[in-house]
Amino acid sequence: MADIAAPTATAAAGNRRSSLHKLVQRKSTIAFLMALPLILLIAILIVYPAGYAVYLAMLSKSMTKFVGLGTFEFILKRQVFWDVVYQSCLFAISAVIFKAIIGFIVAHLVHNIPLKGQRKWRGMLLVPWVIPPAMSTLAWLWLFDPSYSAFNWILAHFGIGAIPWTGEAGWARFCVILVNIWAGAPFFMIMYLAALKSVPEQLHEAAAIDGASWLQRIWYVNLPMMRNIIAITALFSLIVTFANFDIVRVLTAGGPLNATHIFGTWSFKVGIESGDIPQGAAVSLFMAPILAIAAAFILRDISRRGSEV
Amino acid sequence: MAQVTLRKVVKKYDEVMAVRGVDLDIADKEFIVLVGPSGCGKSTTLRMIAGLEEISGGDIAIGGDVVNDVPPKDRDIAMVFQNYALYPHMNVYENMSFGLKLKRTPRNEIEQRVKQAAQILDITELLDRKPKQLSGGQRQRVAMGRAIVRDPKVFLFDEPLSNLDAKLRVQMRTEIKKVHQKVRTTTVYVTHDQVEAMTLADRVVVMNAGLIEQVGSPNDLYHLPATKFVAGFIGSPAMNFIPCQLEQAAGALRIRLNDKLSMPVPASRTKRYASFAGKPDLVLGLRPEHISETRPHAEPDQHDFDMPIEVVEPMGMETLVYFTVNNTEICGRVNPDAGSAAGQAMKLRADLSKMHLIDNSTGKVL
Amino acid sequence: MANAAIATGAPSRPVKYRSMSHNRRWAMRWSYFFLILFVVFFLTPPLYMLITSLKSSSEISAATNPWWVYKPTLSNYEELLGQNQYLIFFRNSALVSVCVVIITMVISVTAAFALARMKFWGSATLATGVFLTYLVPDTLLFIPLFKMFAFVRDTTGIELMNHWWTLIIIYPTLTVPFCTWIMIGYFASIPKELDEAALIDGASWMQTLTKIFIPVAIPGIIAATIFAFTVSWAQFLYPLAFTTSTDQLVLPVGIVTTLIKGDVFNWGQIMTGALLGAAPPLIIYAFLMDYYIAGLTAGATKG
Amino acid sequence: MGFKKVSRRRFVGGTAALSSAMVAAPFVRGAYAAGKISVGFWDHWVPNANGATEKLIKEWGEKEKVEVQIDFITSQGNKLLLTTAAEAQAKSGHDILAMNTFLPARYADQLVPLNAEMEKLIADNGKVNETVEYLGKIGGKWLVIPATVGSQIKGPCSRIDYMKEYAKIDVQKMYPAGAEPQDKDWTLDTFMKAAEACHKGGHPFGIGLGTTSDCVDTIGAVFHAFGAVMVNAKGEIVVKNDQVRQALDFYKKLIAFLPEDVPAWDDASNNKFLVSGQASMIMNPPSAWAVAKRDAPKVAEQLWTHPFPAGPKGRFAPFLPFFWGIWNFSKNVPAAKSLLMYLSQASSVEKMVVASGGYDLPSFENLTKFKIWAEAEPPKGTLFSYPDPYHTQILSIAAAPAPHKIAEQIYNLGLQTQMAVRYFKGEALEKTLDWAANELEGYMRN
Repeated sequence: MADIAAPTATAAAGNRRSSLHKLVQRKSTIAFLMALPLILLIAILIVYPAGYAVYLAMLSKSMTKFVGLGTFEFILKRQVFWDVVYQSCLFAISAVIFKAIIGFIVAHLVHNIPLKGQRKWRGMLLVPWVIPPAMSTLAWLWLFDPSYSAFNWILAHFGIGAIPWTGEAGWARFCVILVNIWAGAPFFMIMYLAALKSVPEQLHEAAAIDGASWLQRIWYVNLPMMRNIIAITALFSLIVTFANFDIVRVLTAGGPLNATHIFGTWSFKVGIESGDIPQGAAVSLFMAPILAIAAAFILRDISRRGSEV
Repeated sequence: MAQVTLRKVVKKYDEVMAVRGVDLDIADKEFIVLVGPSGCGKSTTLRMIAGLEEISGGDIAIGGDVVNDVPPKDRDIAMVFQNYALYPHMNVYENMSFGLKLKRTPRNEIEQRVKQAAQILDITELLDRKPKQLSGGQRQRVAMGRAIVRDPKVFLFDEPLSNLDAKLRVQMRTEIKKVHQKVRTTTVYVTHDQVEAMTLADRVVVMNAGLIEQVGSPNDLYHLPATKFVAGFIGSPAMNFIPCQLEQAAGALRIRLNDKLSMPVPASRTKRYASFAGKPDLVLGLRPEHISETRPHAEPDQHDFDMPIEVVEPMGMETLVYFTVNNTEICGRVNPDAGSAAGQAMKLRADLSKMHLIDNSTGKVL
Repeated sequence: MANAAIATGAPSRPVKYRSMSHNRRWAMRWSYFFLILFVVFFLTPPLYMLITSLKSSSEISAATNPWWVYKPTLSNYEELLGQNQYLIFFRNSALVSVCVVIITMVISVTAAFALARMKFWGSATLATGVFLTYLVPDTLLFIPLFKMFAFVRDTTGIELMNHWWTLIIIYPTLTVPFCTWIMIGYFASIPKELDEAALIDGASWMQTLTKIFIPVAIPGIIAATIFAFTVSWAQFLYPLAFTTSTDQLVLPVGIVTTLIKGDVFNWGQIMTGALLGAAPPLIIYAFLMDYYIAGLTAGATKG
Repeated sequence: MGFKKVSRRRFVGGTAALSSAMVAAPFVRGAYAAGKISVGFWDHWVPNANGATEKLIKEWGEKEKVEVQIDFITSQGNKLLLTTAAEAQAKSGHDILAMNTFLPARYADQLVPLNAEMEKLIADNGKVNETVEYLGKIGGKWLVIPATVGSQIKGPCSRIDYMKEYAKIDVQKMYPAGAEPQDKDWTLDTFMKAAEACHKGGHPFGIGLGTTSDCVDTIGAVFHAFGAVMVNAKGEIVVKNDQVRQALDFYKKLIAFLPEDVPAWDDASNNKFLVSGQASMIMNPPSAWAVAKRDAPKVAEQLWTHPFPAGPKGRFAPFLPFFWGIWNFSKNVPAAKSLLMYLSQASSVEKMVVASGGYDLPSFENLTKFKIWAEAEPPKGTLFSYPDPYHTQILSIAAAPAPHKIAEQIYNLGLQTQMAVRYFKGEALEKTLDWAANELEGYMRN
């Protein structure tokens, strides 16, 4: 056999390097081609316009001359901008935390009841996520309406005075966060439920035998097992919440006294409503670094976890 | 002609050498088993033959043609995976016919070949089922069926039995052997289980740390291991390795285990071992079956000695006894009726005619 | 427990232990109790939408009990469904969402397969980076997109402004990254041997994807589909910015811009429109929910 | 928009079936000469008001053999604003677009000058007020033509009964239908007393203090009434002056008599407050009255729209004009100009005013006495004073006479309402002024 193989082998040896290389290359070429639509989509419709936005942010207000970082400098000196930063963080962080907690609790509750009934409950609990937020927020707006508030009507029956839901800074922030939690918690619920279902039952049984209470089982078994999905969902939601536009826009339009303006609405306000497109772009741009820091933390944590397992 | 030839085959992952130069000739119709501990490179070697891994160096030829650059589908091979890798959304028939369909084999031919393979494997009545509805053994058969249907030059098995329970494993082992006898296709079989290797193989290839330790028939490997690794890997319970010295005393060679215990080297070996007298770092290798209870009359090269027994493991047809010499735990196989008991001394007999002397520094059997 | 009783010699059960089934039953009751609380929280606004949609505008203005309909009327529904334009919004939304889902799935499934299984230079970076595209908010992108549309028009003569189908081009930026990520997770959960088996069986990469991976990954694909559909159905800012004519609007924007006029809110009709706008995704969910969970279970949890 | 590039056949076939109005000239060979244009008009909240405009355009289209594509674009959710921004950036879209308040100034570089047209219209229809000139004539050139549709005076809309009961003011007598106003005593002082009385009576005035236009327009008029200027015509920040302090003091006092949540009000809040029967007065064009007429007739019967109270510097009323402008990227400027002239004829204007139920206000002096305002009911004559037939008010816009780019931001960001709320919430007056000065410096950016 060796005698037969050897000549062929030497014959092939000449062009082996290149053809071996070709084979490897062919696979990665195909792979690259398959990923190309994704790459093009990101490059043309996200990266390029984002780069263009950076350029826009460096123009003067009338967009006639290049001012470099002037606009950014200007923004950093504005009190309103820092209010917006504070409010965006407050809004996003508290909303995400509550969404995560509610999602976690509800996912456990649903997981806890017999499989037969889960479908129905899941369906009902998912409704807020399915209704386009621009519309569901209108329902909230109507519920909070100063003249017709259905909540105040109930409160009045308990002898509690009308609450200025969107009229007072504290309440307005509360309302905006509440609506965001309402709209976003079901998504967490469904992601966590999926994660819960992939936690092996034996782990629970083992923990139960080890004497863990239900709370301890959740804490020591479910939480670590769901860690990655919790982190990824939180990151995704943090980004989306931070960049939120619809809810604030419809509910309070940033008021009262700019107390509920966040990045998205504020950049719209200065960029479109007040005709300062470079400033609007610059305000929006500030979102990226803040979120990138959060993303870096969360993603690093995930990859570290991943290598442990 | 479906011989498989490996010449100086090397596989490198970044900095790690998984296979460090393997030379192997596999004859047509031969059943070769690659065996070794996990991480020894046996699976990598198999996957390089299959074309699933690129070859970092050397050549692989199937049927005389170098296939280094040939994609798996053109190598005319079939592979059975450890987890069977059945397509979960296809039924058994579709699973078996998928490869033929891709090759645009005529329909009636596909049907005929699937039926035939199903008959060989006795899975005709399972053809409409989905993999989910099959037991482990049945899945195993389907995976083999999928390989047989393609009528390849070479069968590749990657630990096909390790997901089965002990009983099924034995049963399927025989099944595989039977199938091989029927279809007579060159087979490369990878396992970490030396029993499987011994029972199935025409020749066994023992691999360790990316290199071939020894190639040979099961009997050769058992009786004439070339290295300490092979000696220790083949056979169960494993061979005892006892540190020892070789003494030249009064013209006779003796193996000295400790101050109290020494035994003469069999006459047939004296010449072979003579030059190693006084060499440091020697190890005596003796299989448990060559340490037995003492019997009325001794053959030459059999030596009796007394030992306090520490652990006794009755196995039914035999009993394993464990004791310690030179801080090394040693296992012997005695007759269940020999009256062994833990904590008591026992008279045992070592059959040195079956001994191996190993140079621990090189790992070679001398 | 029985053992404990015997050991202490006491005939009565220690009080602090309750039977397993008893505990279980109470756990269940509490679960249902809290579930009901959450359902009330989650369903109040949609319910209020329904209530309002059944009221006439004079009943709404009368400021009576907001939680009760005294004179239920379907006039809002009749008026809305009788209008041609609502049906046009609906058609546009449906067309946009379906096309976006298809485009999204084609792009993200092939890309996810390449990223999860085939590797090429930079593929690992791309797999992580794809998620980070969400860091770029849409409030930042729409003005540059205006400029790009102008450029496209000037060079090719194709007008992208004020056409509903432009949204089909833009929405994938919102859906593809997350869907790709779900699909990478799902593909990663498929045993590697499966594509090796296909490779040996003679399948090309494309065949492996279409004949093996896609059928096997159906739950993951459905999960991604649902996500993409929901997102594109709900989009607000892009259609607000890119479409103007009534015949080009999609549902959420159509409802907000045609039913709310200046300072005159037509609450009955707005709520009706919102409710009808929410219906299609709700119906889709009802059918595909189980797949969704299954898809996320196998895919997303692999993170 | 696509229709410019799309072939005629496809254009007709593709859009004719759809609701967006598409008016095609009859197929006359050679009729292409006049071409086509597209217009984006403000989407009127009054049912069928769009219809009148549509009909007028159709008449014109038939006469001139021009195909017209009409889009009615709502100002809700800033849709119109966003469309304008989009078209300005993309340099494509409608030929004519409706723009309100400061937009003509913002897009001055991209609009076709219309001096000759405006001169002719002023000659025909009478003078336009200063606010229209301030907003529409940029750098000495008319860039837009005041649109009838959507232009409005946001004067008080009072409850006859509550004003009588609590404030002892008979608004019908003060501003009688069909006769000269008797409004000597209708000053900001009277107004404040009335606000207090009505607040005590449990039916406060509903004046928003958000950042939307209703809120800003009202405070703008009050500022003008005190002569309070924050940035002068030269663009200098002069916010720290006594007139501003007076105006803020006035507002601080007033807010105490308003509902608690007014800082969050938008343009719809005051309407709802009125229609639900809670308000004694709001500052709004007759849209709230029209909704009341439909949904709460009992409330409508008690409503009376009338001029603003006078302040030390005169009787100022907020005027919110809409304009029609022609983009300079329009491919058919002559046709666009012709259409605008047609729509601005007195006969066309009256049709539009009638269709809007009297809501729309022409900007030209001679066009303020159509029958519709005298006849509107209930109660009869409720809208008589709405167009200010006796010209007792100075029509103004908040933030004037500051340079447009600054005024626009004062207006859009609601600087004045923000100041008022800050001051009301207990901030020291000078601190509020410091804050405002700082904000204003930010607006100077260019």
